[in-house]
Amino acid sequence: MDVIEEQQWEPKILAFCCNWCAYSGADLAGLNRMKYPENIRILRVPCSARVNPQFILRAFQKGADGVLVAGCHPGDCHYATGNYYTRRRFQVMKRLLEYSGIDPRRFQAKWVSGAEADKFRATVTKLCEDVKAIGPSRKLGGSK
Amino acid sequence: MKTIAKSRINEALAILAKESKLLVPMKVNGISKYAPWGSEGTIQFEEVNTLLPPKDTLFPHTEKMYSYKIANQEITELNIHDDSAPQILFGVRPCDMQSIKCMDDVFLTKSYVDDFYKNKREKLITICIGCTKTAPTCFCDSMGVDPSRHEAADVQMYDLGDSYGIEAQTEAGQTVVNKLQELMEDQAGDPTAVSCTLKVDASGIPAKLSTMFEHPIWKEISRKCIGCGTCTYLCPTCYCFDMETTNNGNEGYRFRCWDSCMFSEYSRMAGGHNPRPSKNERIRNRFLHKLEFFNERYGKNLCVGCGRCIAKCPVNVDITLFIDKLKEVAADEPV
Amino acid sequence: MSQCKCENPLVPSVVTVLKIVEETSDIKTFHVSTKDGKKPFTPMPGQLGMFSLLTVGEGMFSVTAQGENHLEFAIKKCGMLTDALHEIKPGQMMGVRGPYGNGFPLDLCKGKDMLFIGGGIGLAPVRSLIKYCFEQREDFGKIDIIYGARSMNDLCFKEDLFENWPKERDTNVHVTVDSGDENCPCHIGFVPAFLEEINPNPQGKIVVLCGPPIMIKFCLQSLTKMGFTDEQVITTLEMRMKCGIGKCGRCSIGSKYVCLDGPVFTMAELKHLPNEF
Amino acid sequence: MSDTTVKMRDIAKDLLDKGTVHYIIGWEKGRFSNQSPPAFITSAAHADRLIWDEYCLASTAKYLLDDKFPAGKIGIFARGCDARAINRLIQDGQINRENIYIVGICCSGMKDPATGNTADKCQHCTHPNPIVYDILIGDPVPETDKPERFKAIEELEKLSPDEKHAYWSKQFEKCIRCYACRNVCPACNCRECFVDQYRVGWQGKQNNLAENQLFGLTRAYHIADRCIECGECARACPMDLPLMELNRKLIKDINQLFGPYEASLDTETTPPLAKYHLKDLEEFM
Repeated sequence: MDVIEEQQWEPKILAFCCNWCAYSGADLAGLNRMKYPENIRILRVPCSARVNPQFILRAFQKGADGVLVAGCHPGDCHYATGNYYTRRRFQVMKRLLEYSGIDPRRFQAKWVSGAEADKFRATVTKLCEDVKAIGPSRKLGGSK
Repeated sequence: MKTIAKSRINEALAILAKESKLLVPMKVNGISKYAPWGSEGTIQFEEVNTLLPPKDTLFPHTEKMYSYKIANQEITELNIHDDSAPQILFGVRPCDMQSIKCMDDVFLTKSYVDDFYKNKREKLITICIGCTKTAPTCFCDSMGVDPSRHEAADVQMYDLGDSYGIEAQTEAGQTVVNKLQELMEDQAGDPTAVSCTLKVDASGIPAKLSTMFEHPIWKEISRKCIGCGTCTYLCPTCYCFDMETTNNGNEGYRFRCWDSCMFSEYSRMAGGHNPRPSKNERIRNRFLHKLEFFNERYGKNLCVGCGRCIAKCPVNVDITLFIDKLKEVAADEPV
Repeated sequence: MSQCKCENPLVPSVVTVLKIVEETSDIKTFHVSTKDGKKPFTPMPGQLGMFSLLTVGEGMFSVTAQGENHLEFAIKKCGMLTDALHEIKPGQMMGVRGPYGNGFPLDLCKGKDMLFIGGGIGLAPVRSLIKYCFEQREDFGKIDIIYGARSMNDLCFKEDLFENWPKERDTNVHVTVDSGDENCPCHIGFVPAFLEEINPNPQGKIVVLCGPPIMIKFCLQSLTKMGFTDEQVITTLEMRMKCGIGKCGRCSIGSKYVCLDGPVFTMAELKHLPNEF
Repeated sequence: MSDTTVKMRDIAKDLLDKGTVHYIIGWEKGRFSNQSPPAFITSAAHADRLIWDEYCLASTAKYLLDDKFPAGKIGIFARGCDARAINRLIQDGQINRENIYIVGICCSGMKDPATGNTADKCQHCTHPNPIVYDILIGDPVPETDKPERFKAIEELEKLSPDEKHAYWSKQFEKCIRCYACRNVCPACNCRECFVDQYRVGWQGKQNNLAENQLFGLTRAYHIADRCIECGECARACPMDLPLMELNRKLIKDINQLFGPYEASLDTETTPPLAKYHLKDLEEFM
């Protein structure tokens, strides 16, 4: 990656947003004209528990530089217990990713409720800055 | 006979490595395989054989065939991939040379030539070193391979203790020997004959197997198999491959990669029908292919007796035990 | 058997889909030709082509017919690739390589009466030989065509079945459907039963049989009952083929490779092979 | 060891003669002295093929999956790790307990055929005595908790991200995707593995670092809370990948996060990732 390409490089960040809270939080952020970096690609999922941890590995492999899983606060889940499983699942996956050498700042899981538009914006902006600081993801055979 | 002192072998390797990529048996990262000379690892000329066969120099585990670019309905670009380069395979053992000969039959004959293999094969020079000792799992002389030499190698070398006897067997080999002229002396010395400790009587097997398709021996032999691909991926003569496509937006490439008849979805068809549904049929197919089908089609056994599958099978499925049991059993009477 | 002329047998040549004919709800016929309007290759009857939608994969299909400068492939929707093929529109560029396989033994069939038995999509490979017989009509004797499908709208190549072929000299076409209401124009019943009803005499006749395995099994029983010998019955095998050039081991039965030594075998040859297909 | 062999043979003859079992799975000698692969004894006459020595390394439990609806009971000789593997298969709903007759053997550890000293999987074994059996051979061997089995993991955790990446890349580059690790693992018992679902596209068939690592990490995660630490995956791997260092990392994390837990000591406790607790540690606020 020569220097010129370094400046033009824009991180690609994939965000799994649960339809009931995180996605409506992002929607609200848009309604309130909140500015957050456009490197984020939002993928709407019915519940944060729908996100199979293998999706995270596949995302990094296919060239994502950062991944965010955003779901409802524990107790608010539209399907009652979804995010409790998500919590356990991604606490373990986070450590496995770190153990295999992926910088912990690249993968974030956050609870964002439908009203917390600003929290969504802050989370995404911080994730984007962190990933920009670290540089493109080579790990897990990240493409280009 | 012309010889090179073992102490000067590194100089010889340096000369050979000048024009072409030189592959030598090395232990890299804990695995003994053929690796480019100079990559970090320890060179192993004294070991009997490598764990990974030289198969992937000519038939790589994964090989790009052609890449393409698409613009909605148009195919804007389709170019064939060819990364073949002059290579020298140094230190091949006679059993692996025989496996290269089997692969040549498959990929270069019978009305179609596989260009990917041909391009690599034409640029390969093989330097075979005869064995002076054998591993407990070697049984190459029972399968018709002479452990001390192989006539298909470009250059044949013999281990004479503190030096290597060297003789060219093809003109490609002669060019290599000419390059090493100044390192060579004239010395008398004859290669020590060696024979395998593991003996198997492989005579008459194809005829007997041709009548044993429904024999109960298959169930008994295959029962402990766990259906993994270790034996087929370590076998120097297994050449089955699969072809798949990878896309990335509007471009991608088609590649071919090793496949194993021991995998469950190897012969599963679109409708779900699978002519070899359980491991019983798969083990039968593998042993029949090694010892009978290949013989019928190409006139030589597909098992070269290198013993890698015996050494590394997690549950010790053993083709030599199968051959022994085959001798005791009459063609149709149950085991 | 004409040799595949593209220099690397595993790399397809680029063709464009000219026309797509909707035979039935799940069978379509694709007319393809190269960019400069010629046939990518000239197959013999019964030979196969490896048809590839580059981003999805490749599949081996028999060339059901060929015109002056186009080839026809009939493809039934039953898998990942065939689903994708049924989505494409004319003008789509594809990859095609071939011809592969041994094709029908024309010298064995010359001068004989021909009995064609097809089931569902099984008519596609047989149709290439039927059309060849009509082009060289004098080389062949009487021609009987028995074709069956599940229902009226599952019959493919209707235009040939009901208009073109019955008009040919000394030819009769028998069409049956497994189930249909009373005003259905053709016979109702399974192909094996229909075959026994017609009861063709085996004298000097070659049978070309292709269809779902269950139909082949029962037709064989009725044919042997009627006195047909194994040498007289020819069939094309449907195996999982990957490379098409007899190397990759996918379509192997015993020491034979279906894509190279087949897919056309006489029943006598099939009896020698281990029954693993 | 030899009186265990005698007991094994007598029990096998007795079970087969009386017809309590249809056949019995044990071990027999291979061609070489350091090989004792699994054996399937179908009649009392063959019972003398059975052997118990320090090379009975392969697990017998997963063969129960080849015969899910057996004609009669299946006999099986089970060491500590096989007994836990049987519990694992029962808890995953693959086999039911009534179909099998378990002859437990207290195991004092096996030898590595290549080096002759104690096999890795047995060095770290915490349950050498079978926890489920119909009859037991031999008297129980002392069991210790062996916390040092996580030492290698703690060493790796101290490395920097790039060193960790370098270490695991070096390991996964060796993988030849023979799937021996998946095929020996009792916790890997899906009807159709994601690896074979090539139409769905979970993972490419190429053999490069990216696909190998995706397979390795995914498989480790799939069995994270059901792994019984039998070590068969690391033993069966022809390329000697340190697979247990992945599985034990996940077990260590699960113990720390959700409380001490060992897989399949019984068939009732739900694995930790299949349940939740309202008061779980909160990290994603």
